[in-house]
Amino acid sequence: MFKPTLECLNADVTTWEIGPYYSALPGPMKLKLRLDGEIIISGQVETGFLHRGLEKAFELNSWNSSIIYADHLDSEGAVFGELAVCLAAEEIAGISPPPRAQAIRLILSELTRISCHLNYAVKIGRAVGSETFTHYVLRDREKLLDLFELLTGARFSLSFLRFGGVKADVTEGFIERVIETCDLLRVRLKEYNDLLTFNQVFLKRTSGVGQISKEQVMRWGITGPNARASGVSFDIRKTHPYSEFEKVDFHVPVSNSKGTHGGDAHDRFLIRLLEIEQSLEMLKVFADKIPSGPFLETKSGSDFKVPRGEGWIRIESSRGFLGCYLMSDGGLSPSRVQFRTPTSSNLLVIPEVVVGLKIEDLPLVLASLDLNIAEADR
Amino acid sequence: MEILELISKINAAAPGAYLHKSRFGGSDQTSVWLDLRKIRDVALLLCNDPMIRLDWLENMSVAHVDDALVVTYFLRSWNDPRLNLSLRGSIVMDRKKEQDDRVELPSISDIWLTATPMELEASELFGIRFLGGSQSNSGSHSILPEGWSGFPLRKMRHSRGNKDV
Amino acid sequence: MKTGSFYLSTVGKIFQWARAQSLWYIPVSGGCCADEVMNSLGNTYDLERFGCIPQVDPRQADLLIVSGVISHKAAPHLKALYESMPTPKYVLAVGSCASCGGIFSSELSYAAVPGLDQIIPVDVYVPGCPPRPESIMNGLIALQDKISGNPRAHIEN
Amino acid sequence: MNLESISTISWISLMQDQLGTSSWRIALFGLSLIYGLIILPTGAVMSYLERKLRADFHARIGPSRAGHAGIFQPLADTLKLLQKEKYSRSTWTEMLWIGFYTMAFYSIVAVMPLGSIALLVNTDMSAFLPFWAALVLAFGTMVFGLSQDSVPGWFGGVRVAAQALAGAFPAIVAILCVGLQAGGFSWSSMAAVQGASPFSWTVANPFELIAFFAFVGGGMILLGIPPLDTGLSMPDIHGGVISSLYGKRYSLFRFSRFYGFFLWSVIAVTMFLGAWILPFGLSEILRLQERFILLGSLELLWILLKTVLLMLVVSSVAQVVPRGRVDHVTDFSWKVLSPFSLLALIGYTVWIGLRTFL
Repeated sequence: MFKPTLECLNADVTTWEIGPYYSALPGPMKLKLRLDGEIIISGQVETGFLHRGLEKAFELNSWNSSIIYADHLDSEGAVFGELAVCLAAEEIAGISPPPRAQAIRLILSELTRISCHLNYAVKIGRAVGSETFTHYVLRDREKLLDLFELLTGARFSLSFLRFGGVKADVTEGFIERVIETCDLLRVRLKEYNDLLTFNQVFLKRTSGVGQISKEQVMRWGITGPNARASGVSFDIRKTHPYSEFEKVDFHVPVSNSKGTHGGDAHDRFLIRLLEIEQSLEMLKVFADKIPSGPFLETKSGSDFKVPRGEGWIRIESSRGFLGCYLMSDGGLSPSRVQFRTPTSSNLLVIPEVVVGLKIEDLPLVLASLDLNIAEADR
Repeated sequence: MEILELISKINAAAPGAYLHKSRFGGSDQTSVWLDLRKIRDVALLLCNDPMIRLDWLENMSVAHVDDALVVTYFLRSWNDPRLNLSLRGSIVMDRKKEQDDRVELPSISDIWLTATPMELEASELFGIRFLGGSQSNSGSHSILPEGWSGFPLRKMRHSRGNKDV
Repeated sequence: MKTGSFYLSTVGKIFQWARAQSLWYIPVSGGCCADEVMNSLGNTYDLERFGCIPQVDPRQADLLIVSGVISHKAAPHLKALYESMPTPKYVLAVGSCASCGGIFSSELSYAAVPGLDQIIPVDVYVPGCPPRPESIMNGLIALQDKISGNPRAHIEN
Repeated sequence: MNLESISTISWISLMQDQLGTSSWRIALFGLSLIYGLIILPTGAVMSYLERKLRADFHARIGPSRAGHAGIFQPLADTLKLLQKEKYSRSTWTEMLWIGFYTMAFYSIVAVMPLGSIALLVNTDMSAFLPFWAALVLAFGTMVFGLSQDSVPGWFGGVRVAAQALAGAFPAIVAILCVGLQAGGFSWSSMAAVQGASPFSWTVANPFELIAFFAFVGGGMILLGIPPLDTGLSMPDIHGGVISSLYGKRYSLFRFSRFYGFFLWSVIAVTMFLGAWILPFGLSEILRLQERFILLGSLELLWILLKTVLLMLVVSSVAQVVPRGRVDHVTDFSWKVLSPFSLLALIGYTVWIGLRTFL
């Protein structure tokens, strides 16, 4: 196995523009490639095909609806958007959610992380053409979606968090189901490893492909599992704990593979499986110890207002550092909401990471970066 | 590094750039208000000074408040992830001018590379022309549909639905 | 005359049946409904029971499943994608955003197209935000009924 | 078991004696019969079985609405593809490619081993003819891909050709191994050295076992059977050359993919897995009783059964192994399959030498 080098085939240089709807791409975006034979010598990204005017929509709606719009920031991990907006509004208004609400938020956030990482595994399985794996993961993801449904009544757009707490208390039997699912997933993780992670063909396809160095991580501000796969240990849950993450004992898996293979597609895949495992540990310990008490500070009506002020909140979404800048002028709707999404920095590295790749590896590398175009375009 | 020491360094590197400092919102983060015309000098200092090395621009947000655009740069250091600072400044817009008139701001996307998409967005949605920026001056749209005029995130008559805000 | 009516009655029905039972689709993703389209493909819901196989190239697809928001910028590309599919072709609009704009309707969003039917003809709309896989399957069965001329397709709710 | 006892009785001469018509008419009739009654239905059944098998691997149901348990799903797919309207003018390269395909199909069926009775042509180089056809097809696909004015077409075509070259070598060496054993390359002589019991099949010999794996692996690479179908890989190049095919041409392409796979498996069964020889000595009994039609049909069913089983086993590989990259696939062929096939050839030569002289 060797690092893909920029071989010079001296073939005619071709330009190939793919997108916005192309199966190699993780979502609607355009990629302008220059090819030398089968090898990519440069690539440029154009996004904006999914720009929905989300940030403007916040400003046109009431405070309560902003939770619904926050769902649509990142549809797979709806909770992260909600959590960011809620934390920012709570910081401005000085509301502190009761401990029970914090615990429910934490559980929901970790469940969402697992669900997003499973979705990532599905994308990887698709990119390497391993359909069986894809279906097994989809089956297990249904278990998590069932949990969301049990707790919130919805599978994707949860709109469950409220300013100062959560919408409802945990449903009867929810905690037991969470622990049950955790046990199941632990078994499944081993199955995934048998089926794909350490499969020789998969190793050959992924190791040494699409490497991101530590310097690139720092230069482009890549965060989350992608950064940790390159050996940069940065996790908002540790540096800026929110929602009582400081009270939970967990460690953040960081890839320690050195040498020629550091930060490749396989590392990025593996680190997500490790994170799933870590989240399972966390849930298993934490789910039993939900403090009793109220789950919502005060019920906020349609005339809910946040006092004048601004807040900047960082949370660790499944893809990395999700920031939310919220400004309120004391009116009925937010004055300005702006998100700093992990995908928009991940997109920046594409022109560098695709250089020297064979076009067969392009879907795999793009999938391994875990891009969510909806989140980047907003 | 103490904040006062930092300010004195800023004053030495870019005289007149520093305006005042304040708390950011309700948090314990310091924000330094700057004259945005000199942001490049400050940025070069903060990014490259070995004692400071705020080398990661984690976010750049623009907000339209009253008749000014408030630009906030959230900075952070990779070496010490707990070290962070926000730089702020405002650009006053001329009310008498046309609403699709662009305002100008020096680009810092060559100093903090992460600023590239943020500047692109700000230039299209807020109508800020970034001087010296790589891609935002062409005038063609990459987020908004072709033939769009006006800047949707400014608080003016903006949208196709003609809704006043 | 006789052959014509024979064609219309029997052979035509067989052809209609074949079209309805083999809807190879190309999913156009965007937003949350894309996840549910993917889940409906998974083994819990299994769209292949209805003869649906996901395709990647529009030339081999019969059905365009559009899920999620379409921005003004993407609209011409979507139209081009639709036009590169050979007839007979069908369109399924999944989710409120694709059906009518949903929470990104024209008053609330400056960038989203309020409804897929502004760009291309739509055969079946699936409501929901996002719709559950069951309702996506329901929409698919409705489309099959529509193609095979099942009277159930014309019942007004 | 001596060669004379099961020498083939060509059904053409049999029919000619009974009907008294010219032989080419019977041959044409026979070809259409083989196509319409054997290959097409097998294709449909195989496609159905493969989809069901895949669904079973995925823990789902698979096609279940078209007919009972979805048995008519392949029919529905084909009928739907035939209804697709044309929207672009066909180019001469496309026509040339279709010509290539059709020619290759109809010429190979003549040498297809479907039983001792149904053997149309039984030359001493039968085993090599499918090779030529496969290589010519790959070459045609490459030219067709290169003539398409698109990146997927180019790379799809080139990958198909690269794989065909890489896969042909181990497969041809594997054929040589069998030829060594049989003393010839006609289907009948290959069948003649085998018996009904698995222990008397060619594959029972350890060197021939290696040759068998080299043959199947080489064939998968040559023909691009998943998971080694890099030339037709979907995510990156939208299926290569097929990205410009639709409707009738796409159905032709799908059929040709099945046909190549089927032919390869029939050959593998004939060479390695006991050919068409019926179990329990039925072949002998029926031949002595001169019930040739019953013998022919039983042999046909038996070889089809073995072929379909082999195809299902081979296609299940794709369910557990991810798709390889084209350089990995050709590497595998040149660096693993080729040495092993050569090892089998040399080993078997030594084996024969020892058996002869000691």
